[in-house]
Order: sequence, then structure tokens, then C-alpha cells
Amino acid sequence: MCLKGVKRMRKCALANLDKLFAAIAENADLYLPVNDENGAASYKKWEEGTEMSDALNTVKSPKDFFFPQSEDLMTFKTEGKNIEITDIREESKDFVVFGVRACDVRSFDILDRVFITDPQDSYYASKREKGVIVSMACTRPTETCFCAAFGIDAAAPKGDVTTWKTEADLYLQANTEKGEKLLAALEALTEEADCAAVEAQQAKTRAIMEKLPLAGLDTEQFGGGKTKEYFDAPEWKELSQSCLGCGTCTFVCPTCQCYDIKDFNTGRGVIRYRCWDSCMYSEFTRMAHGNNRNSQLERFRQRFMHKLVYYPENNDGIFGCVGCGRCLAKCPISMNIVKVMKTLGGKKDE
Amino acid sequence: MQKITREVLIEKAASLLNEGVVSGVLGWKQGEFAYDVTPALFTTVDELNEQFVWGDFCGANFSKYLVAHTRKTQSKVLVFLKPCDTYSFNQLLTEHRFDREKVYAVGIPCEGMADVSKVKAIAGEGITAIESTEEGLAVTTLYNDAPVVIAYEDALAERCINCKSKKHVAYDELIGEEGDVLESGRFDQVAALEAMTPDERFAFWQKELSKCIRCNACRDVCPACTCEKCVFNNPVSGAETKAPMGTFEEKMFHIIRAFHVAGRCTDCGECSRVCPQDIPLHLLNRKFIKDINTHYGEYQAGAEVGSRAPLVNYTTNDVEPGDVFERGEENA
Amino acid sequence: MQVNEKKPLIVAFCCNWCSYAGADLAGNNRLAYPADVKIIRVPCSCRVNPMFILRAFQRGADGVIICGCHPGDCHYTSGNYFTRRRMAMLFSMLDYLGIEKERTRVEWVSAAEGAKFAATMNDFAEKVAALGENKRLEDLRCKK
Amino acid sequence: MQRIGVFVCWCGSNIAGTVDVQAVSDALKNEPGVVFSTNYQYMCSQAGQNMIKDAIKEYRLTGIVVCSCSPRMHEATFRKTAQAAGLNPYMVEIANIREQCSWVHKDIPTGTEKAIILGKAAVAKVNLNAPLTPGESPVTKRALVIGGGIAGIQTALDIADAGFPVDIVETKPTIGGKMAQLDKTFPTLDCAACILTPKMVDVAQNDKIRIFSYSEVQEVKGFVGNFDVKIKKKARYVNEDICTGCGACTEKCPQKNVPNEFNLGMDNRRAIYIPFAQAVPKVATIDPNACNMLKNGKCGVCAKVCAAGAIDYKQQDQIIEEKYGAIVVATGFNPISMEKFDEFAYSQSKDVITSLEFERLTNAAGPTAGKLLRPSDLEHPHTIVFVQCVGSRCAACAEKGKEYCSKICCMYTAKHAMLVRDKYPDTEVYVFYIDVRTPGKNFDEFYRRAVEEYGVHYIKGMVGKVTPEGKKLKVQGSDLIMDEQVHIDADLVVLAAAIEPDKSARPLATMLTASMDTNDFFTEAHPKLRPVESPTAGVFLSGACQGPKDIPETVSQAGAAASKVIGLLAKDKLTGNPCIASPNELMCNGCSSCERVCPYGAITYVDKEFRMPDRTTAIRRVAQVNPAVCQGCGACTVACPSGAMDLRGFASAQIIAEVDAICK
Repeated sequence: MCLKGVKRMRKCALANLDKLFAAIAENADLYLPVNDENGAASYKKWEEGTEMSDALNTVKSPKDFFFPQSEDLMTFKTEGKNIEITDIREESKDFVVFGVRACDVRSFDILDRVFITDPQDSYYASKREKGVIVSMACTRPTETCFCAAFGIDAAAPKGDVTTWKTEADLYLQANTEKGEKLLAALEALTEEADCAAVEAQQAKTRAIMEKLPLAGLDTEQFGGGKTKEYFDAPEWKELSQSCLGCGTCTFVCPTCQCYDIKDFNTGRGVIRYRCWDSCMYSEFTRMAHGNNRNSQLERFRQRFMHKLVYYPENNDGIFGCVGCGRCLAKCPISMNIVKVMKTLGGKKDE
Repeated sequence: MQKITREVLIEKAASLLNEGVVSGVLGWKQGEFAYDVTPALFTTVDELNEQFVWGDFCGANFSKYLVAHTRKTQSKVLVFLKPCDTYSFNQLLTEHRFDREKVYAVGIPCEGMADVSKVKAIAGEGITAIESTEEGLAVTTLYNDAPVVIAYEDALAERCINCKSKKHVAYDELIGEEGDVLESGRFDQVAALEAMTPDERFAFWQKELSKCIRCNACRDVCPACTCEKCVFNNPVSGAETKAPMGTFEEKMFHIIRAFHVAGRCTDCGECSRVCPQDIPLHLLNRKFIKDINTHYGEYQAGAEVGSRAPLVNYTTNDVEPGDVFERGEENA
Repeated sequence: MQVNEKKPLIVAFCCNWCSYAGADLAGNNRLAYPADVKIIRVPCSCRVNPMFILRAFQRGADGVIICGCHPGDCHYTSGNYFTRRRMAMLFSMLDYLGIEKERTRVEWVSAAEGAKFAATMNDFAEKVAALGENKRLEDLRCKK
Repeated sequence: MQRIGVFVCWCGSNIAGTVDVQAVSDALKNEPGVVFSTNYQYMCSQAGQNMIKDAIKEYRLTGIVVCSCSPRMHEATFRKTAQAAGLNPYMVEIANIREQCSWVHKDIPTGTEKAIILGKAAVAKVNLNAPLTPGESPVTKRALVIGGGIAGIQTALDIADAGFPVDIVETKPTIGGKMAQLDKTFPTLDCAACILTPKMVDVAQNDKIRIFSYSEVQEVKGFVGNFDVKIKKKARYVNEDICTGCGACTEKCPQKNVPNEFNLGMDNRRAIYIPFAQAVPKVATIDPNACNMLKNGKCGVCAKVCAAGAIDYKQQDQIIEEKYGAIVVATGFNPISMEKFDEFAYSQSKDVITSLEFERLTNAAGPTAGKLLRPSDLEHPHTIVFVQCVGSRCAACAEKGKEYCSKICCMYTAKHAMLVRDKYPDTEVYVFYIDVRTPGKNFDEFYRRAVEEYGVHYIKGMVGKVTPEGKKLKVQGSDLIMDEQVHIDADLVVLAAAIEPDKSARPLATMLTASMDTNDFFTEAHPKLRPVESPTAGVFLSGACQGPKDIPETVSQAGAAASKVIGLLAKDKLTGNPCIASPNELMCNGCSSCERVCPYGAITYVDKEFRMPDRTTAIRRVAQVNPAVCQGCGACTVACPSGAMDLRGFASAQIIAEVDAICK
């Protein structure tokens, strides 16, 4: 067998893809990347006729399925002096997220370490339980990709099921019990396959990966224990000077996990909800005494120190970035983690 | 393709730095890729020589940076301004947002900027180099053997296709030749929307605005949005939100934002450029501009310093709100 | 018969000097208009921030009307001239976004025009009722 | 957290007839902040008010809501009640459940439901009310009158008569203004000088009045009751205190060919001059543009002949700083320039003149000593054509004329025509007019006398062209009644030029932050009810600076302005309205949006040093509202994009709370 620890490889002719999707959608909500009229991909719920996008990646990451941008937690209602608290979380159905790229698959490991370790975030955990991740290997990585820097193999993504799309077929392989279960249900639409086509595709992809402009990006200089080394680096000033303080990088990031809890008074009661927050915002973690990071430099530094130093320090050396390249593509001023790594790391060479 | 070369601008900046006229230069700095350019402050001639760029991807408007920058320093900063940037520059001066004495403005002609998404859409993934040639942008990618040549008009950003002016309305010094205020079709898309039925318009905006992720990039890049504290960040304003909680708040944010800049927006197009979801935000601002032009007379924010924005002005025989709708219908 | 039908909710911002007094006059003369109309007193129509209007729609209003002194008669000389521009622009924008234009209105009602106030409210309430519930600027959370 | 009391009034059956008052007070009991709720037959009665006072004390209320009749009826009553019980009067809100509920709705369930909602809105608002205290500011008991024409003179005399000191600032070397240049005045035909000059003397002799002639206002700061004004007294090179006005210098001055402004350039004066015999102050002034001594140091004749030794060639402009409690604008008017009206040949022929020039020609003290001689050859004109509405009511020719009616021309033209016919019966007089407008006491009678008794030929129609030909002026016009072209060979053509505000008005308005209309006439605070006040508190309007006026109207407005000034100066302190705008400096951008919509000029800006969120300090421009000037309209609160500007008593949060309560 071609992949370690994997029992069997199945395939499905691309011509039958719709049937495959229909079969998945019978038992679960199926989400897959779909292009809009501008060619930008985003996850949409599959329905008859939905065409899967070939885009390398979606503008927003699949993080939303487990950690949505906003999420109702509970309501309070008062009647005289009584207060009534209700848990209003929406119990999601079983769902399948299809076509997740290797970088985004890794992001769930990073989020899990935040949300599923004790104390467990039950809102996140219940969605993780219900969701099946079907990944898809990349074939045309682009210049902003640097997942390899974090030890991610774009040609062999993880997830509950891994898929490879070749010219004629979709190859599928289960990696987990959930994945096995999903593939078992699709038994009739797939057939046993060997790994030759997949291996050929992988070789090709890996060769391209080596030619990417960011291929040699070095992470050695970063990781736990480097706080003192970088915290007061003079380079932060220049790096952060043009930062607008918007939340684009944070909101397109598959691993950013900060949120704010807010109350909304509907007039009939209060809805307590949580929503994404960004450490780039001036109001982030504002407390009674004010803010603890007052300048954009401090806020900017926090984001990158968290990804490159603080997170690995607390999580066995795993970086808080997966190299998906979304922030590289979307930052209004084209400032990003790669520039930070090169600037801070680069000074060592001198 | 830009007519002025990088070297000319560096020479100008270097001489002003050397003469001590300015202590810093706001310019574009080369990034990782051929197209990503970061606004930066250069303080030495060496930095300029190494990293300063000027080309078809230098879209960023520096005017807003002057607000924070002039507060920090006592000395002058050189700022390069494209024609459209000068309108923002003037509008900020009108609103007393920075100290003109601390700025040395150099106007530079602009032939229009390329839209990175258009280039990516045509050339495909894996762009490794882009060269400006006579024929257009020659884009080298990992997946094409020969460079893909994209004609400039095909790569041009929407705001540049509909460029309103090649004329600099403010500068201390102008490099190259002065252009003219242009007739543009910038209101055509607004008119097309106006001609739709309300249901169609609602569907259009519902679709566009539901893409909003409230990253605030449009606001934070906007040269008209320089509030010390934005109402959307202010818990006591009654409008503070951090996420688009449902369809109402998506609209609320964009309506109020457009209203707050109405009459002050110079139509620089930065909001649409930076939107990660490619929402055509300029169509909201242009609606206000079009309405203002129609009902209160032609007004270009920033065309001159000190002009009175139409919404802080009036005449005794202005059109009644109800009649605005009716006129809209006649046009439709 | 129509017991379960939701009645339209209309918020009327009235300036203290003319329109609020006009509404009082309508009361003095016992000129009926629907109870769906709820008046908020402001010193001048120019005090009405677009945010208040959107807020009303968010919270379930089906129509919002702003009443002020006739142009030229503003107690503060020019307040309603600014109102006129602001609301012309705002309402045009709402229309542009596909929100029914009959849900918003500006009307000049003097302190002597009690009859006009009542007639305006009757007419506006009728037009808003005909449109039904405000769906395009509602916030579903407020209905929970 | 507030402790709110709710008081629901029955108003007999006025409210209780359609609203279940018990249900209302019960429903409001559970609203946030409410600790007491009751209802009573007549809340405004002594018993009702006592009930409120007792409840405030007993329940330690911090705010009250009265559900009753309109706040326009009893808000003041209940505020006083609250104050009497030790509560800040601005902690009272009224829910109008009578005029806007019980009286307009028929059935009890509907009325009750709405009354509860209105009550909830008032409770929601009171929860956010804050105690407000009106500001006080002292009043400087001195008035400034800008302009020394008949309007300024009358205003100053009336103010001084009430015992307050007044200063008059006049740009010309003498007061008197346009009226001093006139010959006779309609409709009584008394001579202008005979009625004006005694008033000028009164001014000069009144020890409450100071005259700053040949001076201009340079800077105005401050606000109602407390204006700080800088007045520039231009050097006249003559010591005013010493000069006796004997006139020796003006006779000996060798520079004889300076056009005499007082006679509109129709004759000459010397480089040192006294504008006219009855000038006040009667002192000489040296024209620095004409005086050889000042220009090149050669001459000095006047100094030699001055027995008093008043000539001072080294005199400098002097800045006088003074405080005033009130300012009256009386900058008057001027005829518009006739340069652009080529069709009337004004620039081509000396015999085409304006009506004001005609006044000088017929004035005994004028260039012809009162003999009607035409300027070109000093011959007596036998045919005179008067053209009305030159540049007035001229919507189509806005680039050279004015859209408005200049108001005075019909009457003075009738006067001129009549006087000519009276003195020179051999002279034919034609008047071309669009309409004859004579609404004034004895005005129409006056005009009819011109037509009926004096045989003036009135032709309804406009003159199309005046062509100088030899000694004649060929006048070509249309007679709309006869529907024919009219050709007249005239000896003299008199143009009733439109009048416009003096050029000094616009910069002055900027200094005063007083508003103007598009024609540069000052705007009144209310066109009907406050016609002599500017919207800017403490600034008053007198005479033609507010709009075209004749003398009787000007004098009555001048008196009215004076009485307003006296009313203001009689106060020791001004108490403001506490419901005013107030900016949050930390949020203010200093962008000037608020200032631009403020009808009162209440907003100014200062540069202040702030500690910024990133711990740096920065100097920022921030708005300040003058509490004595702000009237609380709230226009600024919406113009402000950051929401830094809020309105006390009608704060955004309060209005939003009301909206929320209503839309619940």
C-alpha cells in the first residue's frame, strides 16, 4: 500500500463525482469549495448541480465550520427579579467538509490543542465530533504557499479521509475511524485502486513544492523559548509601521482562535454570543484599566510572536502557522508572517 | 506601464534627504513577490536604493499615513502622491487632520495601477516574476513555460479604468507632466444598479454584503476614516460590533460607513482594493457622490482645500427627500 | 378576523418646536391616527442620526418618519435644511440597497398643522401596512 | 442605577377615559430602575405635585417620569416640582399620553398599550438622564455698533439713552453714511441733512457714545455678553483731539485733483480733506495715496498752515482693544457697479448717471451747488429718462445684477421725477418701470402725485439700449401697455441701480460667525419673530445690512435692535440652556464638520496636548462648545462622524434607548 498505516485505496471516476456527493449528502450536510462569479472560492453546502471549485484554496478557511465567526451561546431573560438562562447553541447535524487542503487540515490540530484540551470548549468540541474532514492533495501550489516550512506535505494531507484528484479519478483513502465509516458508506460508488497514479501526482507536486519561491523558508530560528530573543527586537518597529490595524490577516487565518464574548440586548432579553476578535484591533482584550497592548507595534508583535514563539512554547514545538498563504494574499499592505520571519530570522545570518 | 522610473523618484528623494529638507520618505517597498508592495518610511538613501519600488502595483494611497506620521515628528516627511492620492491629501487638510508644514508632497504621474486579482486570474497560480514591457505585463509562473503577457488594459484596476483625474490638486513639487481631470464612466455601474428593480438591487447587495467578514480593512485603509475613535469600536455609540451578526449588521456597518464619508469620500477606491472578499464597496460611495452631483451640484471632495462638504452645507431650495426617489425613477 | 396580523410599527421623530406641537394640536382636535405611530421628541429634526433610523428598523420598526419645521421656519434657522440633505441622501441609499422606499419619509409639519400631522400619519401607516413586515432591514435576533 | 418614580395622570377623564391608568402604572412598575409607580387624578394639581414631592423624598428618587399631557404643557411645572423636592429638574421626563395617545386613539386596549410603551420609552430615557445645570456668564455692559450711517446712529443713540456706553466704528472719516449724501427724503420731502445732521451732533455730544471714525473692526472673539474686539484706527495723520476743523489746511493743500468720494467723483477735493461741512467728527484727514508729503516727503503745507499744530505725518495705525456685551451690525449698502451694464452706456457717457449721483447733482452742497446741470457740459437737461430696476429683480442676469427687489428705487425715482418737474417745469421726465411698488405709509399717494400732479411720464417697460449720439442720448425702450417701441432723445439718463450689502459685510460676518444669505445680506435669527437678531447670540442687525430698506424702516429697525441690546445689557448674568452640545475631546477629530453646521457659531477649536492610546503625546485640534452661545439644536451631533459630539438632555444613548423601548 502506498501510504503508511492505511488499509486500502479506493477510487471513483470523476464522471461519477456528483453521485458520490449525493451519497455523502444523504447522511450528512456536505460542504465543498464553490467558485463565485469572480472565481473566488468559498465553502457552500452541496446541492444537486453544485460544482466543486478547482481553486487552490478558499478565501476563508474551513475553520468556520468548527469555530464560526459568531456563535450564540445563551440567552438571559428577566421577569421581575427572576433571571432565566437558556443554552441556545444550535446542535449541528453530522457534516462533511470536502476538499480541505493539507495546510487547513493541520489547522485543526492547532485549534484542537486550544479548544479541546482541558477546559474543553464544548461548542467547538461538539462540532469537531459531528464533522468529518475530507482533505484533498494539492497539485498546483502557488507562490504564497509555505506549508512545507511547517512540515506539512501538500501532496499527502491528513484528515479523516484523504483524496487525490487526478485527470480521470478521485482517489480516496480513510485515515480514521470516521473516515472508514464514510468510505464504507460509499463502497458502492468506489472501487479498489492501486497507488500508482497518486504516487505520480505526489512526485510531481513535491517537485513543484521545491521550486516555490518560499520553499527554503527557515523556521529553525523560531519556536518555544525565543521570547527574550525577539520580544524587544528593533525590527518590530519597521515591520509594524504601516500596519493598518485591520483584522484581515486574523479573519482569513485558519489558526487564529481569539474571540470576544459579547451581549446583545434584543429588547426581549440578552443574547450572549461570541465572535472572532483580532489581536490587531485597538480594542482587543480591553479591560477596566484600559488596554494592555497600546500601540500597533505591540499588537502586531503579539500576533507573530504568538504564531512563532508562544504557541510552540506551550504546544510541544508546533507552530501556530500552517503556511496557507492567505494573509500573504489578502493583507492590504502586503505585510505578513513571511516578511516577519525573514526580517527577524535574517538578522542572525549577518 | 509607468512613465516615470524608480530611479527618478529615488534621485528626488535622495536629494531632499541629503539636503535635510525631509527626514523621511513615504514610499513603496518591495515585498516577497513581484506584486506585493508595502508602504514604508525610508530614512536613508541606502534604504531607498535597496528597497524603494515604483511600478504598476504601487496602488497604496499614503495620505492617511500622514495623520499619524506628522504627529510623531517635528521634521518634514516626503510623500509621493499619485493624482488620485492628492484629493485625499487635500480632503485631510480641509479637515485639519495633519500639519501641512511637516509634509513635502511630490506629485508623480500615474498611468493606472494593475489589479493583482486580475493578473492572478489571467496568469494562474505560481507567479514568480512580473516584468513591465511594451506589450504589457509579462508574467512568469511555475506552470507556464513562457511568460504570459497581459495587456495593460486587461490588468488595470477598476478604479484606474474609471480614473477621474490625472491632475494633481496638491503638491510642493511635480515630477513629470501634469494631466487633466478626466471624464470617466465611474457612475455607469451605479446607474445600472439604479435601473434594476428594488428586488434585484436587494438581491445584489444581499449577496455582496453577506460576504463581509468585518475585517475593517475598508475602514482602516480609508483616508476619510481617520476618526480618533470609530463609532464601530466605541461601546457607548450603540453601533459597536465586532462581527457581522446577521444580515442587518452587515448593512448597518456599510451604510453608516458610507454615510459618514459621504461628501468627504474622494473616490480613491482603496476600500474596494483591499477588501479580501472583493465586495464592490466603491459602488456605495459612488452612489452618494452621484446623488450629490445630481441634486446639489457637481462636487469633488478634495479638489480644493477648505471647500464645504455637501452634507455640511445646504441651499434653501434643495430637493425634498421624497423627490429624490422620484427623480431616481425617471432615470430608471 | 385580522387579530393575528402583526400591526406595523412606526417610529416618528418629531422636532420639538413644530412637528411635536403639530402632533399635540392633532390631539387637541381629536384627530385620530393609528396607535402604531410612536413619537420620539427631538429638539430639531437635525438631531436625528441615521443610526437612530437604522436602529429602529433593526429593532422591528416597519416605517420611520421624520417630521420637522417647514424649510425656512426652523427654530434654529438651518437645522431642517441639513435634515433635508441628510435624509435625501440616506433614504436614496436605502432605496439603492433595495429597501422599500415607502418605509422612510420626511414630512414638514408646522405647529399649526394638526390636521396635516394626522393625515400624514394615516397615510404613512397605510402605506407601510401595505408593504407588510420589514424584512429587509430586520435583525432576526430581535425577534427571538 | 437610577431610582425612578412613575406618576400616571388621569387628567380627569381626558386620559383615564381611553387609557387604563392603573394598568399603565402597574406595567411600568417592573421596568428597570423603577422603584415607585402610581397614578392620580390630576398630577399637575397642588395635591398631585405634593404627591410627587413626597415620593421623591420617601423613595429617594433620582429621576421621575410623569405620564400626562404634552411636555409643552407641563414639563416646566413638573421640573419645578422636582426641584422643590431637591431633585435636579432635568431628571424629569414626560410621557405624552394625552395629546399623543388618549386624545387620538379610541379604544381602551389600544390606548393603554400605547401609553405603556410611551411610558417605557420615558423610563428608558430617564435611566440615562444626568443632572444638568445651566451655565452662567457675565455681561459686559457696553455695546459696539459697526457702521455709522443712520442705522448705526439711531441704534447708538437709543442704547446710550438707556444709559449704556456705546462705541461706533465707521470706516469713513465721518459718520452719516448714505443718508448724508441724499438731498430730499420721501415721502415728506424734508431735506436729509436737516434731519440727519442734528442726530450726528447728538452722537458727537453724547458722553456715552464714542466714535471711532476712519476705523475698522479687525478681530472679534468671545461670545454673547463677552466679546473681545480689536478695532483698527487708521492713521489719518491729523491729531483728532487737537484739530478744530477750521478747514485752513483743506484750502491751502496744493494737491487739488483728488476725486471727491462724497460727491461720487463728480468733483475734486484736496489731499487733506473734511468730507462735508457737517462731518462728525469734524476733523481733517490726509489721504495717504494723494499726499505728496506722505508719498515723497515733499510739501508739508498743511502742517505750516495749521494753527493748532494738529498735523502729524508720523501717525501710525492704532489698535484699540475693547470688551463688549453686544454687537450691532449696521454696515449698510452700496449701489452695485454699473460697469457691466453696457446697454445703458454708463461707461460711455458722463450723462448716464446713477440715482445716488443724481442726489448729489440736486443737492445744494453738491458739485453743482444744487443746480440741475448735466455732467458733460453743465447744461440744463430738458429731457430726463429714469430707468428703474437696473440690476434688480434680475434673475436672468445674475452675473451682473441681483435677483431681489432693491425696494427703495420706486420711491426715490418718484421723488427725483417730482422734484425735477417742480423746479424745472420745462423738463420732460420719463420713468421706465417693470412694476411700481409703493407699499408704505403715504407712499402710493406720493407716487400718484408724481404722475397726476407733476405729469411725469411713467412707461411700463424696460429700456433696451442707450446710445450716445452727439449731445443726445438715444433711449430705445418698449412700452408694454401700448405694445410699442419707444424712442426718446434724452439729455440725461438716471439709472436706479440695485443696492447690495457693503463689501465689508462678508469678512465681518466671518469674524462674527454670523450667517449670511447668498446675497451677503445678514440672516436674521428668525425671519418673522426675531428679525433684528442674528442667529449668533449677542449679534444684532440694524438697517440695510439685513436687506434693502428705506429710511423709516431702517430707523425703526435700528430702534428695535437697540431695545434688544438694552434688554441684553440690562442683565448682570446670562443663564444658558443646559441642553447643549458637548464634545468628547478624546474622540474629537477637529475636522470642523460640527462648526460648519452650527447656526450660532458656538463651536471653536483649540489645539491641546493629549496622551494618545499608544502612550505618546500629540497635539490635536479639538472642538469646544461655548455654552452661552449653543442653543441645543443638535445639528453638530449628526455632522460629527466619530460621535464625539453629543447633546445633553437628548444624548444619542437616550434617544437609542427610547427607540429600543418603542420597538421592543
